[in-house]
Amino acid sequence: MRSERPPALFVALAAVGVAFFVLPLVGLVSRASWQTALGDLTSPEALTALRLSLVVSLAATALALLLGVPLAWIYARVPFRGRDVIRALTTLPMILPPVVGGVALLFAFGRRGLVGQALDAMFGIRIPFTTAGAILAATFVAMPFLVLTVESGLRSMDRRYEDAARTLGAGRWLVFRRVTLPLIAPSVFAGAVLCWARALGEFGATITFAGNLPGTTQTLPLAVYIALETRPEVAIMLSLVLLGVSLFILIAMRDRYLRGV
Amino acid sequence: MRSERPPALFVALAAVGVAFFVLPLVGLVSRASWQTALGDLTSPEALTALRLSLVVSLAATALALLLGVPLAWIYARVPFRGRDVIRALTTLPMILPPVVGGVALLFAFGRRGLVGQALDAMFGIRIPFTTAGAILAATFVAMPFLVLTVESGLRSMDRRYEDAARTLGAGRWLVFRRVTLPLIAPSVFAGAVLCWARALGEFGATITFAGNLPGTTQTLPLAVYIALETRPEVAIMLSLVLLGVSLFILIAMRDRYLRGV
Amino acid sequence: MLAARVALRLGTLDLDVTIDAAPGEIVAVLGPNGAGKSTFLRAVAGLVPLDRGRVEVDAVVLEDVALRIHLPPERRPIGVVFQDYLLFPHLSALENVAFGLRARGVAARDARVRAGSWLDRLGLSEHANARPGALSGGQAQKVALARALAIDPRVLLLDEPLAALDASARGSVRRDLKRHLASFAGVRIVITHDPLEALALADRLVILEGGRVIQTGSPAAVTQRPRSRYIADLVGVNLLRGTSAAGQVAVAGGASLQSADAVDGEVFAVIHPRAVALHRARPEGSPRNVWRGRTSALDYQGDRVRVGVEGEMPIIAEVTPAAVRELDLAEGGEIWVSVKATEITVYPA
Amino acid sequence: MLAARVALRLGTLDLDVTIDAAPGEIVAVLGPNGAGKSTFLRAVAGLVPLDRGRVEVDAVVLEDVALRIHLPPERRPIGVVFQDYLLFPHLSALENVAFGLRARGVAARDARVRAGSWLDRLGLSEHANARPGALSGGQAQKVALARALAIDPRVLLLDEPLAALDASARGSVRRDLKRHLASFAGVRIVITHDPLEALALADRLVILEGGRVIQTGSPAAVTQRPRSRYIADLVGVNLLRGTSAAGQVAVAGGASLQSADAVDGEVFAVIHPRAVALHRARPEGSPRNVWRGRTSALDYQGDRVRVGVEGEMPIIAEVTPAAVRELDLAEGGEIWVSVKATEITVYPA
Amino acid sequence: AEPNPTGTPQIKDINVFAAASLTDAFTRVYDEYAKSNARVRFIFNFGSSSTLATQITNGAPADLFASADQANMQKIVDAMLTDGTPTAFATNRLEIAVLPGNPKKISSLADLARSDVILVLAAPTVPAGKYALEALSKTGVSAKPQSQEVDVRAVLNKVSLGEADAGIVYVTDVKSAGGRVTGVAIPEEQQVLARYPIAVVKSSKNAELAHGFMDYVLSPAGQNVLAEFGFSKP
Ligand SMILES: Nc1ncnc2c1ncn2[C@@H]1O[C@H](COP(=O)(O)OP(=O)(O)OP(=O)(O)O)[C@@H](O)[C@H]1O
Ligand SMILES: Nc1ncnc2c1ncn2[C@@H]1O[C@H](COP(=O)(O)OP(=O)(O)OP(=O)(O)O)[C@@H](O)[C@H]1O
Ligand SMILES: [Mg+2]
Ligand SMILES: [Mg+2]
Repeated sequence: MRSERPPALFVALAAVGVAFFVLPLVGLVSRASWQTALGDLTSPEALTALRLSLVVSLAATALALLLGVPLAWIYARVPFRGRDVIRALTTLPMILPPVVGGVALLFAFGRRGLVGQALDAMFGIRIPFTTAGAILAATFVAMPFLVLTVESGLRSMDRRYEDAARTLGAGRWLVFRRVTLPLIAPSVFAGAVLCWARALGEFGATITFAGNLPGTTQTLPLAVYIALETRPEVAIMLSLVLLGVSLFILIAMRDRYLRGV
Repeated sequence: MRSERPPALFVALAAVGVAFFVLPLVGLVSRASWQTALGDLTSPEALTALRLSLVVSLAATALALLLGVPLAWIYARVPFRGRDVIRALTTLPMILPPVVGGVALLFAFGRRGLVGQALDAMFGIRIPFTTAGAILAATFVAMPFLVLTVESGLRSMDRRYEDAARTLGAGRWLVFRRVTLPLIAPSVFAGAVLCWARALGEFGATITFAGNLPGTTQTLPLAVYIALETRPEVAIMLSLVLLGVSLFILIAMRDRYLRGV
Repeated sequence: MLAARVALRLGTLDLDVTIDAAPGEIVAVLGPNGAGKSTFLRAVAGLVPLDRGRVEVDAVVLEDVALRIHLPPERRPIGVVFQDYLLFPHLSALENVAFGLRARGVAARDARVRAGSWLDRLGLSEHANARPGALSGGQAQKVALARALAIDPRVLLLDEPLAALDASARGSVRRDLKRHLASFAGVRIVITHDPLEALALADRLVILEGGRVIQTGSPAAVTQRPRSRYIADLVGVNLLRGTSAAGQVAVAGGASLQSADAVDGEVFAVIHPRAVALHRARPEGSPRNVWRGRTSALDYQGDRVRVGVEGEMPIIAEVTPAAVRELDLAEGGEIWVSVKATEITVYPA
Repeated sequence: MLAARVALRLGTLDLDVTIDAAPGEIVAVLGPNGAGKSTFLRAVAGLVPLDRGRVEVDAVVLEDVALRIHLPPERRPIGVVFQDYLLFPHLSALENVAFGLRARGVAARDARVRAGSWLDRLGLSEHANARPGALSGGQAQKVALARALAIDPRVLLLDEPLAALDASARGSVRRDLKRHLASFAGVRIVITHDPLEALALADRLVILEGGRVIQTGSPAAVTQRPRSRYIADLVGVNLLRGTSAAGQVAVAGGASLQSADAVDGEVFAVIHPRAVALHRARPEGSPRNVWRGRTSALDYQGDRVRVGVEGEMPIIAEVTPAAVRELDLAEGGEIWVSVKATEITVYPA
Repeated sequence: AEPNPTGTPQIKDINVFAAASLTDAFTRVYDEYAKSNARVRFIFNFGSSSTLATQITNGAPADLFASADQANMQKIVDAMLTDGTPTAFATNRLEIAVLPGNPKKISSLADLARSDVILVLAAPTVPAGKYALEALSKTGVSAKPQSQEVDVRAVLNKVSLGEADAGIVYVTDVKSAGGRVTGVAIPEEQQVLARYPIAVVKSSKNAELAHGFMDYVLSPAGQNVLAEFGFSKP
């Protein structure tokens, strides 16, 4: 990549931009009470929340991969009436206030919800207040990141490789597995990481849809929120952990998520 | 674009994916009370919140454009030590729980915050609980969408056009204005729309940092939250308005935000 | 044997092409950009559905619109070498060649052995484990060829097999390609817009323009009797169209030529630039066709110079650099042109 | 006048090239892919900083590493026609041409008038309002040329001006380009890897390989006395390297040739394929150089066939298709080769 | 107040930071108050008491703070941000919120321990949750909630949406929810009283006006309005 001497105006504006983002984070760090940090972070509640957060976010990512990759494939490859509308509908959770998303999830999968009612009546399955509910909530808000990234990867890949594979005798499934997927692997990876990071930070939809029970649905962001009420120093410490994990992901990815997104 | 007959497994998984997103929205719609809808939506409170939401989200988008485009340019063009870290830091708000973001903003720009203290002491400027504060909160969470999209646009544009412009006698600023910006216009547009949509739905950071003052900081999502307590039917109606506006944006953009993102 | 009638519309392209090829034949499909060459190839391979038509290989119908038959690409006995080769970037050369065998259910170990022997045959065993990114253009082309041949197709389709190569590498790769094509027994169809490539590789040429076949025949026949500006330009001859009567050809623009060939009616007339003589003054003697013009362009081509002459009958002449000096040719200068009647080939349009 | 010494490292490229050009001269820089041609052009234009060297135009120093002078591209009196033309896709043809004038502070209306007259001169006034996407390759090239000339540069650099064109369009566009280049008074440097283009356009050739100039001279000198395989291949002649003593050239591989040229020491020997005769049986008579070989490849090129002959002295011969039939040439068959001593050009290496 | 150019008296803005459970009640109190105080405009910032406390300690321009519990008011007191000592202006009582018509036939706190009852409480760190736990322990019932909601409104929503069968909330919440939930009273011996303190914030530029409104809230007129919404006397 060629570098360039940046114009002063740009540097100034960009510096203001960076400061705008970095100062609040510095603020958080400056308010943390490092003396009690170790104790706060290794308390059973914190560890339980951290463990649950990992389980929920990873499961949400897996679910998003399972449902999202086929969805992205259809968006990228199959033109059908109303595709734009459907795609917009499935992108909404990215920008909807998560609390509204949580309420909507209740209306669909809650005990009185459109589907939830049937699930309860027929199988006795209830989703809210379970870890499964937390996973669903996280998937709901995070999956659009994956779908968009994978769709964009599929659109920019050279489809002629798939043609080549077909003339070599590969059926569509084999083509997908052995050619398409390896070729869009960077996008899938980037999408999954973004999705994971978003799921890790999910709060509003989870608390509304799945509730807040330590060990079952109380993920790290919920623990942060609860701690904010009474022990802000713990909340700040937990936030910093969350922040550190996300930051680590974003840095480890470097240009990946950029290329993919 | 070539179309393709989709494999049944893909259709099935994608259908589950779509249902997962669409059912909650159907749930919301099904619980709306259409008889009182008109009254609910044209109440002074709702109109005030809607107007404020538009002002705040548009101002946030403008601010994000002003600071974000130069930032994206620097990320895309100027390699410097720690760029990956800085970029990750400025991307964090995309995945941080917004409430934590709001607290962090208070620590930085609150009256007792790192910068806020100085602002107050020197100029008597106080940001929280003003419309400016709501704008800052929205910018904080929404700007990363713009920066990422514009950076990706800058990286994928053919820089040789800029070379051509320079050999024709254009200085760097003219090149940027007359060549770079027009060429990445689709990305800038897509980024701005995503940013706007995210700002429109912003809740957690706003209520924490800017408070919930009708007419000053109570945007539509905050009004929804407050109404959820006592008048859920109004809350649902307001949510649907928010949802409708976002949906309209996403559909109007069609493939744009895809190409850009 | 391949018998294909391919008719379809795609964007602005309206393609309707019928091509038959006998086993062992090498057919070159030649045409300008956008003529529909690649689309034709994709249709034969099954990658683009036909609107009308039928594709048959060795008496097996692969596609027939009327009968609603459409075999998907993976079930056609057709190997394709794509433009840019399209080697899978995430697989090694060996894995690329083995891909088709694996897709056809050959066991992994077996497929690797057979792929390896294909690479051997093309002299690429050293590069078996290289990723496509690490191969030169010529090597990549050979791997693409091995990959297409490894599935033992009845028909081999090649889309601009030399276009991705550097000019200086093209000659030797073309010679190798020719040798390897010769060792394949089925039908071979080579798509190109380079006449040298077509002439060097093919037994028969099919000229495509605007989605239609406008000429077909042996390389010699096509180059000697071109039926369109496109081919005449490629071959580098002057092509005129006119009406012939009693050895006198009236060409568009009012001028007239004498020819030794006796064909009447609508005709094409071909004059090789070498047969066009240039003179400072009006020439005396045998040439029957003499006219005046103005040089418009001098085009040096190594040991020859092509001179464009404008006037009532625009024509291109080929002379030596020495002649240019002698005649003191300069752009825009006046010049006399003569062509012997026996140097003008006339044939029905 | 242009005097440039450009030395820099970029990735795997180690470029060190000195090129001087007199006003009015057209220099073609010829070389294979990756030789550093485009990088040289970009360095002269100021788009890539030099590691060492100096660029001077009409006695004005544009860049001098030792003196820490580096004029940015926008302040150099240099017009560039880029490969792929790089017309701004969001501006019309007219606005593209006016861009440089506007950037130099010419008022909008004035710039449009002057841009319009440039388009006129190149016969493009009809397309003034067309976006680049709606222009053909040839038209786009002319707009790019107009855009570069409109700023009234002292030096014009063209990077592969014909590479983006279809083979069938290349001939006429090349003739037009030549005419328009002739009307520009400054230094013109044309970068290409197509020898036809170089020969057709340039007064002088500079051959670049691996970042170094390996030969420079008039088109005739370079084609007649190539000093590298690359040029010999491009020109289509046989190039041998050996040691000459008393008219006897010992080439690598042990064989020996007789030549009429008397040069001693390390030499190049050039044999034109046309001068290589093929025979079924050992020929009798005057040719002094006779050896046996095996045909390796037949390459039909319109009315000629290039025949590769392998053996102790590999060589390429050019014969007519009739000769191929007469000699019953087939790949791999045995053949006798003869070359007259007078047909071998020998010159110091 | 300085006269402004148009000559009409300038309107003063008073920022009232009040617990979310006071939303409807305070809005009405203000409506009544405004009838006799046209020169003052009150702007309410409703939110959870802890958020409001965080905002005030971080310098929010609050004039008056009405908290739903003592603990959050204490944060302001500790930060020495109050003008005078906080005064309790209302109390709230607990009630069991159940689905309309009480399909699970819940009649007492003891029923909340039944295995067929889905119970949600507020988190122990928020006042409503703390009081609920106190009430349960007074009764000697060890009920296991399915969720510890972040605030009492979330508890109410879970019940009104039918996700939970029962939750412990304030009487005022049941009242404001209208017919969407049914309240099951908790006997006096098991009750826990929530005291709502109010205080003027020290940095207020309109302390006088803020005190005026505070006095109005404590006056019989104000108390009557609060009672309409289910609050009891302090
Ligand atoms: N998928 C498509 N959608 C729309 N139009 C298409 C499509 N594919 C091809 N075309 C049209 O068909 C024309 C011919 O394309 P094709 O690639 O077959 O030409 P070609 O002869 O191979 O040209 P080239 O020499 O440039 O490869 C194109 O110019 C385009 O207008
Ligand atoms: N920005 C860069 N970074 C790293 N390496 C570069 C860069 N630009 C050029 N190179 C190296 O320089 C070599 C020559 O590039 P250049 O484009 O100058 O060649 P060229 O002679 O113009 O070739 P072509 O005929 O393909 O256009 C490339 O092969 C590459 O290795
Ligand atoms: Mg093609
Ligand atoms: Mg180049």
